[in-house]
Formats: sequence, structure tokens, C-alpha cells
Amino acid sequence: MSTEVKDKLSSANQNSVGLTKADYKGRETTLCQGCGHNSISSQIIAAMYEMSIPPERIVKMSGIGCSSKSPAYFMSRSHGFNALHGRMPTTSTGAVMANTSLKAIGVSGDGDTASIGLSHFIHLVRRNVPMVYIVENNGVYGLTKGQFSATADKDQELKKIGINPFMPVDICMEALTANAGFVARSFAGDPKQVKELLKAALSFKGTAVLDIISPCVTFNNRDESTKSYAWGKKFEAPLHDVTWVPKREEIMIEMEPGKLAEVEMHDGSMLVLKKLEQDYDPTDRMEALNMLAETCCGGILVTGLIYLSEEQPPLNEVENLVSTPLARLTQDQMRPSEESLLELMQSFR
Amino acid sequence: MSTEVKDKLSSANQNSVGLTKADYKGRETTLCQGCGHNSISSQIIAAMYEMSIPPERIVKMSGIGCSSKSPAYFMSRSHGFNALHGRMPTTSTGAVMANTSLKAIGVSGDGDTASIGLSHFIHLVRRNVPMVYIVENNGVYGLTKGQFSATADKDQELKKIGINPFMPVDICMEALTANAGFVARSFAGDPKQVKELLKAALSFKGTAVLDIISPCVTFNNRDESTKSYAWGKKFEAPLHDVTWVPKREEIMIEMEPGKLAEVEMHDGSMLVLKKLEQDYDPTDRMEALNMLAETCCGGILVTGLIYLSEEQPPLNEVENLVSTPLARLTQDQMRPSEESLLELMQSFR
Amino acid sequence: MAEKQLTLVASNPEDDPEAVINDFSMVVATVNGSGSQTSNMALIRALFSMGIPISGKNLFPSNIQGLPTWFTIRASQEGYTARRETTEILVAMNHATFLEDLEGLVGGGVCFYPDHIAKPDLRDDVVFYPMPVREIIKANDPPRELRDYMSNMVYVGVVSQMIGIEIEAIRGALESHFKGREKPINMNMSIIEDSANWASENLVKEDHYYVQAGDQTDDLILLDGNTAAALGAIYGGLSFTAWYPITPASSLSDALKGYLPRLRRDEEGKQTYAVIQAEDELAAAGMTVGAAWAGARAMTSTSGPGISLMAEFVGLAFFAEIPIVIWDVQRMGPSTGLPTRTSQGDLLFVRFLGHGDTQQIMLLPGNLEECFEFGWRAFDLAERYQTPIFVLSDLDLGMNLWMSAQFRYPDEPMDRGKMLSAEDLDEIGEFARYRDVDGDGIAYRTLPGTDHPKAAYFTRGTGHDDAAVYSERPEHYVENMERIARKLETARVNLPAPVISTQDGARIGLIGFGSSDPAIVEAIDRLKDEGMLVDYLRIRAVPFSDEVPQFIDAHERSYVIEMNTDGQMYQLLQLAAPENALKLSKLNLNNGLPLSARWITESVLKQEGR
Amino acid sequence: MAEKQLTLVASNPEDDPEAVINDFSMVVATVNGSGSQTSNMALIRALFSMGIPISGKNLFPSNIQGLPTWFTIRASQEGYTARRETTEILVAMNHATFLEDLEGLVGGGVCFYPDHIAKPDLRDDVVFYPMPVREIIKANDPPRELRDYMSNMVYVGVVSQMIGIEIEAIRGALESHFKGREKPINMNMSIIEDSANWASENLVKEDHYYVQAGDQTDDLILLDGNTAAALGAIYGGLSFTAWYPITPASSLSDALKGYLPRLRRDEEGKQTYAVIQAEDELAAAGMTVGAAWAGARAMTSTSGPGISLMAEFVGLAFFAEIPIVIWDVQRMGPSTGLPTRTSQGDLLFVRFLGHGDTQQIMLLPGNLEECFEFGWRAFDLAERYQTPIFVLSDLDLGMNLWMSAQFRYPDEPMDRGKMLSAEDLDEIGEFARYRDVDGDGIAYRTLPGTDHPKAAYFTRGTGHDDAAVYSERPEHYVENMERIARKLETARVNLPAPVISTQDGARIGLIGFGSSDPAIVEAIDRLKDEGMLVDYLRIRAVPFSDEVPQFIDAHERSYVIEMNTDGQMYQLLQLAAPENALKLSKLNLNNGLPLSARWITESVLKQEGR
Ligand SMILES: Cc1ncc(C[n+]2csc(CCOP(=O)(O)OP(=O)(O)O)c2C)c(N)n1
Ligand SMILES: Cc1ncc(C[n+]2csc(CCOP(=O)(O)OP(=O)(O)O)c2C)c(N)n1
Ligand code: SF4
Ligand code: SF4
Ligand SMILES: [Mg+2]
Ligand SMILES: [Mg+2]
Repeated sequence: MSTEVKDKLSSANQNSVGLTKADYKGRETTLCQGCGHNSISSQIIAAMYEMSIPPERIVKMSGIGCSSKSPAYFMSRSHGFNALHGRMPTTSTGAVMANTSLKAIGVSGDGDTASIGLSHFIHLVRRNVPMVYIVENNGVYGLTKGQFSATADKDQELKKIGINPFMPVDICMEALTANAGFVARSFAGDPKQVKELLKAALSFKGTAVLDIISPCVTFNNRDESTKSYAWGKKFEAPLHDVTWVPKREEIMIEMEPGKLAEVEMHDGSMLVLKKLEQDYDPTDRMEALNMLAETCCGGILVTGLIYLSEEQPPLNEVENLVSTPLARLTQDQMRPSEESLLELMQSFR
Repeated sequence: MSTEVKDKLSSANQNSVGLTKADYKGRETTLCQGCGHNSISSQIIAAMYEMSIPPERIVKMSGIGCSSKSPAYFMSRSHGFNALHGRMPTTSTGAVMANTSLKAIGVSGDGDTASIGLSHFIHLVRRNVPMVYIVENNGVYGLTKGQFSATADKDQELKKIGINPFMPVDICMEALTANAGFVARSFAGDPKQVKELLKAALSFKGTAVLDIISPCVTFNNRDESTKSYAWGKKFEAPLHDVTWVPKREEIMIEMEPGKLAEVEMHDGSMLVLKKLEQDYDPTDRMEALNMLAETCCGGILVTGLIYLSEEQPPLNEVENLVSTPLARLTQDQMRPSEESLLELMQSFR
Repeated sequence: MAEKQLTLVASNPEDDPEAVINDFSMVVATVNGSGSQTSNMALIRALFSMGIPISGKNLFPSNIQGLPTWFTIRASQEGYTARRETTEILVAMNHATFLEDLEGLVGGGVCFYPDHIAKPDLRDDVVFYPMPVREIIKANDPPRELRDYMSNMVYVGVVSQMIGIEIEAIRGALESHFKGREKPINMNMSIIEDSANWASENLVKEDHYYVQAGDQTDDLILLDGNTAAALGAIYGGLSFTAWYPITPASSLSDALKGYLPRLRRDEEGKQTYAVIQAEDELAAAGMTVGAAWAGARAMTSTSGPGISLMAEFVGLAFFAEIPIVIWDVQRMGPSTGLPTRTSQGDLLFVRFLGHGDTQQIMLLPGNLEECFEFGWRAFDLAERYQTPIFVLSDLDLGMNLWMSAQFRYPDEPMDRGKMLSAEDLDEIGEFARYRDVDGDGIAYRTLPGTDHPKAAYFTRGTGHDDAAVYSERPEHYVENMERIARKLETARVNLPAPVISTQDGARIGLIGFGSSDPAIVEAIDRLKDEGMLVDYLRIRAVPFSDEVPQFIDAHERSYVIEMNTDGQMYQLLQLAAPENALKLSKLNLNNGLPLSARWITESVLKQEGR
Repeated sequence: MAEKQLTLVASNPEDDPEAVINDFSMVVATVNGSGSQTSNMALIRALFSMGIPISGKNLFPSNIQGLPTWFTIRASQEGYTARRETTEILVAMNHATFLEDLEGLVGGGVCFYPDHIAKPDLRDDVVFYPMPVREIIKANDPPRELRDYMSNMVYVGVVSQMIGIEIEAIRGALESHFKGREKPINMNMSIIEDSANWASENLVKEDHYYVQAGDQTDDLILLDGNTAAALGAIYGGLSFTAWYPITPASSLSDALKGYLPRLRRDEEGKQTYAVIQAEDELAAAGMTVGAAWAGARAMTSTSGPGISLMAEFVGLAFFAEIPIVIWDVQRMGPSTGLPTRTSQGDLLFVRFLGHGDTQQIMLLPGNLEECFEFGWRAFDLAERYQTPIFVLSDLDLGMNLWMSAQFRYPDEPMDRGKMLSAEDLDEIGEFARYRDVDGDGIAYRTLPGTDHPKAAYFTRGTGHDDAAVYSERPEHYVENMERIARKLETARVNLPAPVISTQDGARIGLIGFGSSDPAIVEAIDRLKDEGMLVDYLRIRAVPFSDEVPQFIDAHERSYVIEMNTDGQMYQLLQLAAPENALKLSKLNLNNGLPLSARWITESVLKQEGR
């Protein structure tokens, strides 16, 4: 095939920064075939590609688990940090503060976030560290062979493991309680919604929490499990049909009056929420709290944008950071002058 | 004074297990004069004495902090365990499971529980470990000289420390979110309420969470602080007037119809809730959630019994434990028979 | 023997002059998650029941499905169980690794492979047996979700036929595996039998490897170290355990959860124990400490990362003198390292675990009997000396399959240590938690709930006088630390003594511990073949009893054999025998694989300049 | 001299044959929370500004209010700054400890006390000066909430008058303390002056202790080690720190928070740094690791319990090779121990911190200049060697007041270590994060955000090949660990070398480190007085450079002087010099108090059989 033709073809599927989708792929996955985490990885790739985010501007943060391994399987051109079990919120806080010019995307699991890492997660949200925080939620510890995690259904039974007697930790509820400004839930079996919510999260200026039900096909995919594909497909109840529209782009969705809500993000992009069964206002925190409390363990899987507010400033603004990344300061910017030291010495005489 | 007279006098103020209040006292406090923690200690002594609980049936659990030191200053006849910072929920879980015949009372601080120990606290509540869990909440790290804790008011300023830019962690909200069955808030400046709520908590069969605003007179008692005596006295808004009435005892409160609600505890004791301004139903979880969300940072200090439900079984029931304390099993109960071992050996041939 | 001519040989060892009987390593190469556990288990159990000494090692990836996994069965007439570096029989089920697996085969070795995967054309010096896996499966047509899994039964049949494993032994293995459930047993057996028949009809034996029934495994048992440890703990009276999942320790807690219900239920079926899956290792340690403080025999088990997270609690237990037991089933560190590879790399870290001046006691089981024995003894030691007792196992010992003599029921009554009851207190009339009444450094404790006004004390991690009251007085701190040192010295001489084997005229010593014992034992024989006599001391506890420095002193040179990078036991021994520090030589390898007798033999010879 | 007759002596040293000038320890005994910091500060700063060598130590309880506290000011003509065991001047403000405080006084010593507290009637061999505290306060009538605090100014005045501290020097001290704010200065000065006047009119000098202005403190500075450390870090380019409050480390972060705003704001007043108070030490460590990984100079500071909690992250940083700096301001352990007492007990724990085979680098500052220098140098070392750098200070060095030469501005440009930019990558064309390109064991790193398709790699705590790809291959693990070992060896010879002082003919060596330096230096003089010459090596880093084993080799015997229970440095040295292990002798004391020259002198003499 002639180079021209090649160029045409490639440029054809190049995004606005001149990259093809292939430039966003990662190493070959070693996760189980059909694992929900793999489909989430694909949506991350799609969202990044479609939003034309240069991979070099992204850092991939994770803890330990199958979910936390997955950043190795997307965007090899982004730096990644597969840290310690439950501690991703802490490494992310450091990394983000060290370089505010990068966008951090954290991938964690339900064990990683709701068990060992719960306190860090809540404090990260409370500090509003600017990043996308994804929990790939399957109700079990996949990598250690299927023990119950803290998000497992009460009274659920798993063979070899037993029965889980405890109420699940609700990631979204915890995030809201910690005053998160962006809380969404989705389902790996609903790729379109996952992708749109990812785009919205990526345009959010603070901590964007995405709790994505991501079936573990090996250890927790029996139909009666609320973390299974079958259950999700059957009982998913989207709050709305969400579409993210980049800045300055025509909104192309048919305009049936009253049926559309639009939310503008700080970066000028738009979230278009198409109404479904009942009304739901994701900017009303109380409504969000009540909805979660009512639907928790209520036999349906509510998905969509649960809460959005850009009121709270992100941590870098709170800390009044320079725009130059701390990681890129020059030596003059980092080391105060000799005079300043002499002055100080006087103050100790 | 003749011994008879002495006996009379003492027996006069002996409780039903033949102990005087003096038998419930601890070592001399080393906390600051006027520290809220001291007044809570006195109410613990009073409640235990009035409920005639033998000190030997109590274990005092704590973490690290001024608050966590306080168990040394009440009930010297009870075993105490001043463990590690933030880890009291874990040592308590172990101790309670090892001896279910004892009543555990945990004393923690806001730093101990809402910062370093937050995850353990939430998981303890989630497991419904049978114990009274008191947070002596003063918004600062007292023992390390007054840094902000995670419950400090947003935008509060403390000299030498600075301004706190973060939203406070609401202990009661966290407890409710974790499905606690007993959630109450009180104020060290309201000793009667503290005492009655303590009695109620002591008669609860699962985890009873008591978030007690307990002013740090040295580092956080300026009038504008929501953790100060002045503020509490000014803005306390009790949900009701609560009285605990032991089993089989006449309820002695004047019976103005409609103004009284009674709740029976599993041990037969009664909680009498005298209505104040508005109606509040502490058995309605939704109402509790909404009340907390609405009043959070709302310029008033809501106190009283926020939520009560004895539905969830405590951890020892969930684990189907024997009534004999594990700590008191005989060797025959602990070591299976030689025959059983021989059988097992066959299964590995 | 690359040039060796392959000729048709008799299927009966008697008629085969070159016959190699009950002496080979067989590697089954598969991908994980493909369900080869049952088939491998069937093979190894069958061999075991035929009275042939074996050991089984599973080399698996830190992953759930689709990556290469190797299961090695070693048969050894002499009863050697260590890992060997050569393979005689290969069952190549994984095309992805076929090439490298083939390269591992010895000349004259055997390779079984499914005929639907392309056989690389190299190694004309080994015998190939193709297996019609798909046909046989098609013929049997099992439920489709069981296909892959069933395919593995084909090699069970073919291999058995070719090397002489009795089909009845295979059936027996499956029967115990499926606990007598007819359906799966028959389903599997029919495939196995078809495969065996196919082999006998279509394959001619060209190799020289045979098995022959014997009596060397009579009343031995076959299991893994984590199960042995769990049972030991149960017969030690374990009443509380908190844990957090981590490879390779999880299966220890699984075993506890599996066996406790049968062994520790009272008349009404109530539990006389509690097993809590904690939210993390800090919590697991904290719960264990809390339970032990309250008087229950409490234990936790974990691996490297968990040990790091337990540091603060271990320091508290050491200083507040709370009797806990911690199993560290070691894996490759530092950090997350290789979760599914074995190592002995936590010695120094555990020995000094916890900030400040701490000295932790470590038990080092070297076989399954010791996993069981230390499992119960650890509680006696913990309660006697009121200090954490660490038991350092590793992935190889804990998760792999080992033959063992049957476990001996504890031959001593439980030792709950120095405890005072209400009656005792009435007699004595006073109580100070940290007073050295007996001069052995061990103080008396009371349990919470002891019904006596003098029973209570306030446990703390802070400095205290002997009545447990907070004290900043210099002399109180020094006295307390000196008493603890006395206590540890009392303990030292009562810990499991080293096991020593000597040969007349040996001037060189080998020092080892833990799971490398089989390799060392085998190496000692190899060295003897090479005309070199060595003595062997196997350490079973740290701090060391006097025999250890004595052994070092008594030998010209002692090689410290261990599986870590920094020669950690070597360093601990240098500290224990400064006067002989120079008589010690490092002999360590840390690559995730169990040590082989060959590596030890060659390394010793090399260092000895032979 | 218990029988000594007290006679009226001249208020002017020239006329006093028994005059003791600028040579005493003055102890101010109060209760904490009573606000004696200002008064003690005034006294010590005044002495310092008079050119008299001093040091100040605050012995305070782990408590906020109401318990005994002792502030000791040592004045020394010879410039000694170590703790002394005797007290010459006592200011007894705390009746609760009056008795024991009195017992600590030397014969002929002086005792100032408020006349409203009952003077125990013992020690007729010391001079008592009652002080009319209440009257003077009443007369001045300060705001009632300031009463207690102001009472302390009375002893400032009386003591100054009686021993000859210039009132102007006191005023100067208060001026700098209150940063020139008139009101508090005058309020305090008026009480001080009244008190001084009262003393001159009502007290006759019966003791022999005097101060006399000199020039020995010209251009010296007076501050605490944590402030020095914080400034060092700032001049080292610290850009990120996360911390969690803990005594005695908190004041290091306080100093950072105090100085960074002045020193690290850009034109628009934006911060070029971030200080985060974390939710715990695991988070503090994790944030620091994350920031360092992203390329900011990042540090955390803590004490014992925090070190235990950071173990897992330190192991990750060691293995993933992330350049972090950790200050461990040591306090008494194990466990919570004594939070307000000093110790050197974390050496062994930190050295091996993290499960698996870890070897952490430790810097050991022995004075304020080194706190500052190591403060900045630690970052250069961390980034050069891509490994955690620990700086082990302690409560005595960190929180007490020390004289020091002024700090030298870093004499080297920052060393950010081996980093590759996008341009570099264009040139080289390839990048493997963990490849030993230069043979020194140090690999090149790229920072996140490096704008090049080849820049990225996946950082992990798991085993990896040199391209940072997960690998379970035995050879990859071994190669990587061998490279790290090479790297650490490269680092070893470039760490701060020991400081050695020798005397002709000395055959005995003293080895010390950290805050015990002043006591050792003084002890060396005392030993000389006793006719014993010793050499002295002060260790400043672990692992040791070659001078250390050489020093041990060159001496008949070397005493390892340290403040811990187990002789931890002694053990590290045994490992570093096995051939001379027996030439080392332990000399350790761990009671929470800084070592005294007397204890060292007497212990050495005793062990030397003198
Ligand atoms: C400190 C520590 N404890 C335990 C482990 C073992 N471990 C690895 S992954 C994992 C759980 C992962 O569960 P989750 O976060 O839900 O991820 P998933 O595998 O389900 O995607 C655990 C416990 C570890 N790596 N580190
Ligand atoms: C692991 C650890 N980190 C830090 C400390 C230091 N520390 C002691 S008490 C305390 C905070 C106590 O605050 P809080 O729980 O609110 O109790 P309060 O003193 O306010 O009653 C801290 C950080 C410690 N003891 N252990
Ligand atoms: S085990 Fe479960 S979570 Fe892990 S990769 Fe497989 S399917 Fe996914
Ligand atoms: S510092 Fe605060 S919390 Fe601590 S004892 Fe004093 S008043 Fe109470
Ligand atoms: Mg999971
Ligand atoms: Mg507090």
C-alpha cells in the first residue's frame, strides 16, 4: 500500500493531537477473559482518544489488585504507578501536587478502596485532590482468589468462601458523605455510559469518583450476584442518558423540550442529561443522599451521574500552588538566595 | 465516728452491687483543668455507679491522645488497654470477641477516630462489634499541641496553626453510613444528657456510637469554635430530653400525653424521650440522615439520640459464638481429641 | 547422550537393562486457570498411594488465568523431595512455552504433548508421545464448560499407561479428591481409561522411565505446610484468628476456616472460636493483640507486606508483653516483589520488627511435622514468655505438597503461662503486672474480667513502672527493659533446639533452616559421593541456643545456606558468634525457586576449591 | 562540703576568692503549661548575648498542663554543652518536686524559691534566696489570665541580679522574643526590673556563682535542631512535604510551615511548595513517595511509631527506587515508649526497614550545622542514588537549644541525579528504566509528563525486568537486586565521612554518633585529665565508609557509645568489621536522658579497669 494511502488512512482516524487509537493502547492484558476491568480499560482508551488527550499528559495511578494491574493494559505512553494495596489515594495526592499540569487517573478495586484504603479514599475526597478516581467494583478480592470485599452483598454466598453477613460499603455514599463534588456510578456492561461519564470526570476540576460495577467472571459472576453481568444487564436503572459534549461543539441531540438538562463544566464542556423515567437533579446533594439511601440494596443498580458540584476548590487551589509544576521548578526557584540565609542567621543571634 | 455509723453511711450510698461511687474512680487526672474529657469521665463513673455495673465486668479500650489517656482516670478496678493511635477499634474487636461476658467501653478522640483510625472505625461499626464507642470530639489534636483534626470547622483559624480549608468529618454521619444501630451526639457541657445517653449506650447490644463534643480548653476553646464550651452552651439544640430507665422500674416522668416517646431496649430497660420543639423519630434512619445533612455546619449543635435500631445482630451472634468466653475455655474445650487427629491423618493418606 | 539411538524398549522394567525406576522429575506445563490441579493431584496421589516417595511443586504466576504454570512431580527411590534442576518427563500442554520446556528436558527424556499443538522440531534425543486429546474428549463429550478441564485427564491416562501408574491408584486418588462423589469420578475415569487404552494400543514405549509400587510411603501423609500449620494451631487451642488475604498465607486461614467448624463446636453447635477477615493487616494484628490481651489464644498469618504493616502492633505486643502468634509465610521481597515465589528474606526485618529496641522470637519450621508442632507450641511459648512468637514459613513449605510422618498429638498439656486468678490474688494480696517476682524476667498477668478488686491494671505502650503506671523515671525504664532482656534470655534456652547431623571426620559444617532442608540433606549425600564429609546444623529458632555458636566453633568453616539476597541468617550468626565470625561463609541464592541439591553441592565444592 | 559555713560574700567576683564564673548548671523547676518558656528563653538568650557559652535543655512530660518540667541552662567557660548530672543553681517554682530538686543541688549550691511555698528544712549546705513573687505581681497587677505566666518573670529578675546577668541583655532577649512589640516587652520588663531591684535591696549574696560577659558567642547562633533541619531542607529545594503530628518531630514541620511562605513564594505570591498534614503516617509516606516519583523534592518527618507505619512504603521506595527523604527524630521506644524522652533506638529497625532484603541509607547529624547540611544534602543523595535517605536525629538534638556556627550556604549546585529529558530520549532513541547503562548500578529515570513517546514506564513494587515490565524470571530478579547492591556500594563511598579526632599515643578509641557528641567531646578531656588518651570517631552515615573499619582495626579497643538498650550501632559495626568484632565494646545507656560526660568517663575508666 502506498505511503500516501497509508497517511490518508491513518490521518483519517487521527484525533486532533494527531494520534490514532493505537497510540493509546497498553500491553496485552493478563486479566481473565471477560473480566469487567478489561472493558473499562477499553473505554478509558476510547475516552482519552476521543478527547484527544496526549497520553504523556496523563499519569495512571493504582493500588494492588487485578483492577490495579489494569493500568498496565492501557496507554503505555503514560507514566503509571502501581503502588501499594489501599494506598493509591496517597501516592496520587503526592503526584498530583508535584505536577498539576498532569491529569491523574486512579484505578482501584473495591478491596483496595473500601477495605484497606477506606480512610485514605475518604480523606482524598475530602481534600478534593484533582483526579479521576475509578473503583472497579466486583465485590470480591479477585487477585487473591475471590474472598468477599467490603462491597459484597449482605447474605451473599460464594462457594469455598461462605456467606457474607455484613452490609456492603457504598462507595458513592462514602464519597458523598466526604463532600465529593463528582459522584457517578456505572456498569462495565454499559460501555457507552462508562465512556461518557469518564469524559465528564476528566473535565471535572476536583476529585471525580466513578464507582463502576465490574464483574469478576472467575469468582463473582453468578446471576444472583449484584456484581454479575446478568444482574447488571437485568436491573440497571440509569438516572438519565448522559452525553459529554466538548467545548464549542454543537449539541447534536434531538431537542424534545423538558427532556434535556445541560450542565456546563468549568472547562466549558457540557454534560447533556437526557431524562428517562423519573426526574433526577444531580446538582441536589440531598436528593443524591436520599436516592442512594433508598436504592441501596434495593434490588436495582442505579447508574449515571449521581452528584455534581464544582463549588469546592481543588487541593492545588486551596494550597495556592504556582502553575509551574513543582516537579519542573528551576534550581533558582527551588533554592532561596544566599542573602536570605544570612538574614535568617541574624535572627538567631 | 463509730463503725456502725460508717457502715450506715456507706451502705446508704452503696449501689445494688454494694459499691460506692469511690469504687468507680480512677487515678488522678493529668489532663488540663476544665478539659471536656474530664467531665465525660465523671459521667462515665456516675452512669456505671448508678447502673450498678461491677467494674470488673468492664474493659476500657482506647487509642492515643488526651482522650485516650482518660480511661486511666476512671474505674481503676476495670482492666484498661491504651493501645495505638487510631487502632482502638481493632483491639476492641479482638478483646470483645475473646470475652463476650465483658462490656467494652472505648474512648477515642477525633484525631484518633476521624483521621488515622477512620477505616477501622467504619469497619467496626459495620461489624456491629458489641461495645460503647465514645469519641471525645474537640476538633484538634490535643496531645500534640493543637493541630486541626479532621472534625475541625471549615475556615476556622487557630493561632500558630493557621486556617483549616477542609469540610469536617461528621462522626455520626459516618456511623450512620456504616449502618450503626445506635448513634448519638452530646456535649460535655450537658452532663445530664451525657450520662443518660451513656446508660442507653451501655444497654445497647451492638456498637453504640457516642460523638461527644468535648472542648479542649487549651487549644480550641475560643467562643467562635463549634467545639468550645461557649458555643455549645449557646447553640446546643437537643432533639429531645432523654432519660434511661432500668428494667422493671416505674417510669417517673410526668405524663403529658403526646409529649413522651418510649423505646424499649433488648435488655428490658427503657429510653424515655421527652419531646421538645419539633418531633424527631430516632428510629427513622432516613430522618436521621437528612437531619444530619441539613444541620451539618448549620450553626447549631444538635444533640440527643440520633438513631436507634436493634435489628442488626452483634458480631458475636453473627459468628455464632458460645456464651463461655473464649478466654475462659478449658483445655478440653480448646484442644480437640487425639482421636480426631488420627482421623484427620487418615484423610491425608 | 545427544547422539543416542532411540530403540524400542520393553514396557516392563525387568526386560529393560536401561530402566530408570521411581526416579525422575515430571513437569506438567499448562496455563493457570485451566483446571489442571485435579489431574496433577490424581497423578501425584496415585504415585504416593503406590508407595513411591514423591513431592509436588506448583510454579504459578501472580495472575488468575491464562499464564504459564508448571507443576513438578518428583519421584525418588531414595526419598529425596527437593527441587531438581533437570526434567526427565515433560507433559507439554502449553504451546506458548513448549520450546523452552523442551530445552529443559534431559537427553533420553520423554515428552507427552497434545497432537493438536505443533511440536517444535528439535531434540531428536528425546522420546515424543503425541496425545489425541481432542478426539478422546469428543468421544466422551463432557459438558462444554468442563471441556478444558477434562482435557487434562487425557494426559493422566496416557502418562499412567506409559510409565506404569496403576489405574486403580488413579481411581483411588480421584475418589479421595471428590470425596466419593460418583458422577465426577466416573466422568473423569472414563476419559482416563480411554486415554490409557488408546496409549496401550497406539504407543510403543521408547523411553526408560518406570514406576514400580513399593512400601516407602506406608502410613506417611501428603499435604501442604499451611494446612499442617493450621492444624497445629487448632491442636494448640487457637481460639481467635484475624487475617487479611495475601498469597502465600491465605491458604493457612482457609485451612483454619475449613477445619475449625468440625473440631471446635460445642454441644449446641456454637463456635468456640472466631475467625475474622479484617479490613487490613493493621486491623488483623490489632484484633489478634486485643484477643490475646483478653486471654484468648490468638494468631494471625500473613506474608511480607502484611508484616510491614504489623510493625507498630508487634512493637506494642513486645513492649506491653502480650502473647500473640504470627505466621509469616514468606514470599519474594522487597515490596510486593513476587507474590507467588518463595524466599527466606524476612529474617532481619522480623527479628528487629518495631521501632526502638525490639528482639522478636522466630521459629523456623523445616518440614510439615514442625509446621504442625510449632503450630501448637507457638502458643505455649507466647503465653509462657508473654511476647510475640513469629513462625517463619515460606511459599515452598506452605503451599507445595510434601510427604510427612503422621503428626504427633501434643505430648504436653497446654502452658498458659503465669496467670493469677481471683483466688491467687486473695492469697497474695497484691499484684503488680510487670514485677519480676520469680527472677526469670517473666511477670504475672491477670485477665480482664478477673473478679477481684486488685486484678485490674492499665495496659499501655508507654513507659511504666512495674505496676503498669505511666512513668518517665529513668530507672523505671531501664529496669523494665532489663527485665524484658532477662525474660528473653529465659526464653532463648527453651526454644526448639537445632537439629544436628554429623559424620565422622567432617571438618566443614553446613547451616541451614526452613524449607531448604530437603535440598541440604540431598546435597550432603552428593558431597559424600564427591568424597567430602560435612556436618549439618538446622536452626529451628532465633535467638540461638548455645549449640549454634558451639557448632560454628567446632568447624573449620560453616556455610550458611539461605534463600535471600543479603545473607540474613549469616548476619544474625555473625552477631551471635563474633569470635568466630570469620569461620562463617555465605551461601545464598534468591531467585524465587527452591534451592536444589545440585546448586548447594556445586557451590560448596567451588568455594572449597574442589 | 556539707559542713561548710556560709558566709556573706562579695557581689563582685573579683573580690570573691571562691568565685565560680560562667560555669554552672541552672535548673528551673516548674509545671508545664505554666508559661515558663518565655522566662527561660529570656535567661538563656541573655546569657548567650553576653558572650557566654550555654546550652538549654527542656525536660518535659508527655502531657499538656500541670506536671513537673525542668529547664536546664548550662553555662560553660570551656564551651561544653552536654547534660551534666549536677546542679549548682536551682529555681524551685514547683513545690511538688521541691524536695527531690533540692537533693540534686551540689553543696554550696543556690536555691531561689517563691516565698509562698514552704521550704523543706534540709540542705543547710546550700544558699536559699526566697522571692516575694506574689507581692511583686500584685504590685504590677497584670491581666489576671497572665498572672501565672508573669510570675515567672520574677525569677528572671532576681536570678539576673544575684548572678550578674545584665538587665539590658534580658531586655534584648525579650525584644527578639516579642519581635519588638512594646506592650509585652514593657509589661515583662517592669516585673523583671522590680524583682531585680527588690533583690538588690533585700538579698545579700551568699553564693559564689557569677556570670561575666565575654566574647565566646560572637557570630554564633542559638536554635534547635528541628529548625536547622527544616532550613536545611528548604535550602535543599524541598518542594513537597507531608507529615502527621508526633512528638518530637512536629516542630520540624512547624518550622517548614513557618519559613516556607517567606522563602518559597513566586512574584504573584503563589506557593512553589506544598505542605500537607496527612491523615496518618502511611499517607504521609505515600504522598511523599508519590510526589518524589512525579519529580518534586519530597520529604516527610516523623518519630518511632511513624517509622513503623511507613515500613511498607519505604520498602516500595527502596525497590522501585524512588528518591525520598525521611527524618526520624528519635524518641524512647519500643512502642509509644516515652514520647518526650530522647533515644537512639531506631538504628537497626531503620537499617532493615521493609520486608525482604532492604538496606536503608542513614545519615546521622551530630550538631546543628549537620542538621542543616544533611537537610539539603539528603535530597542530592536521594536523587543521585534513587533510594530513600533517612536522617536520624533525636529529641535532644531536635528540640533543645544549641549554639552553632552560622550555617554555610550549600557549596554545591543541586544534584537531581540521572534524569532523561525528551531531548535526551530523541538522541538515545531508547529507554529502559532499570538498565545499568553506566555500570555504577544507577539507572536513568524519566519524570511523568516528559513529552516523548518513549518516556513512559510503569513503576511497580513487583519484580520486573530492566524495562520495568513485570517478570517472574529468576535471572531478572537476581540481576535487579545485584544492580541495586552495586548502586548502594556506589553510594556508600560518597556518604558523609566520619569525623575523626586523634591524640598521640592513644590506643583506645571511642565511637559515637548523633547528639551524644558533646558529651563524648567533654569526656575525652576528662579522660585526659585522668591520664587516659583516646581517639574519637564520629559516624555520620550508615553504610560505613572504609575509615570506620580502619579505625577499629587501628585501635586495641573501641567503645561504641550510644543511647539505646541493645547496642544497635555496636551490632552494625560488628557486621561491618567481623575480623575485629572482638575489639568492639558496648557502652550504651538508654534512660531517656542525654548522656553526660561523667557517665562516659566513669564507664570507660571502669571498663578499662582504672
Ligand atoms: C498489604 C497487602 N495486603 C494484602 C495483599 C494481597 N492482595 C493483593 S490484591 C488484594 C485484593 C484486591 O482486591 P480488589 O482491590 O477488589 O481488586 P480486584 O482484584 O478485585 O480487582 C489483596 C488482598 C497485598 N498485595 N498487600
Ligand atoms: C502512629 C502515631 N502517630 C502520631 C502519634 C502522636 N499523637 C499522639 S496523640 C495524637 C492526636 C490525638 O488527637 P485526638 O485523637 O483528637 O485526641 P485529643 O488529644 O484531642 O483528645 C497524635 C497525632 C502517635 N502517638 N502515634
Ligand atoms: S480474577 Fe476476577 S477480577 Fe481478576 S482478572 Fe479474573 S475476572 Fe478479573
Ligand atoms: S490539651 Fe486539650 S484535650 Fe488535652 S488535656 Fe488539655 S484541654 Fe484536654
Ligand atoms: Mg475487587
Ligand atoms: Mg481531639
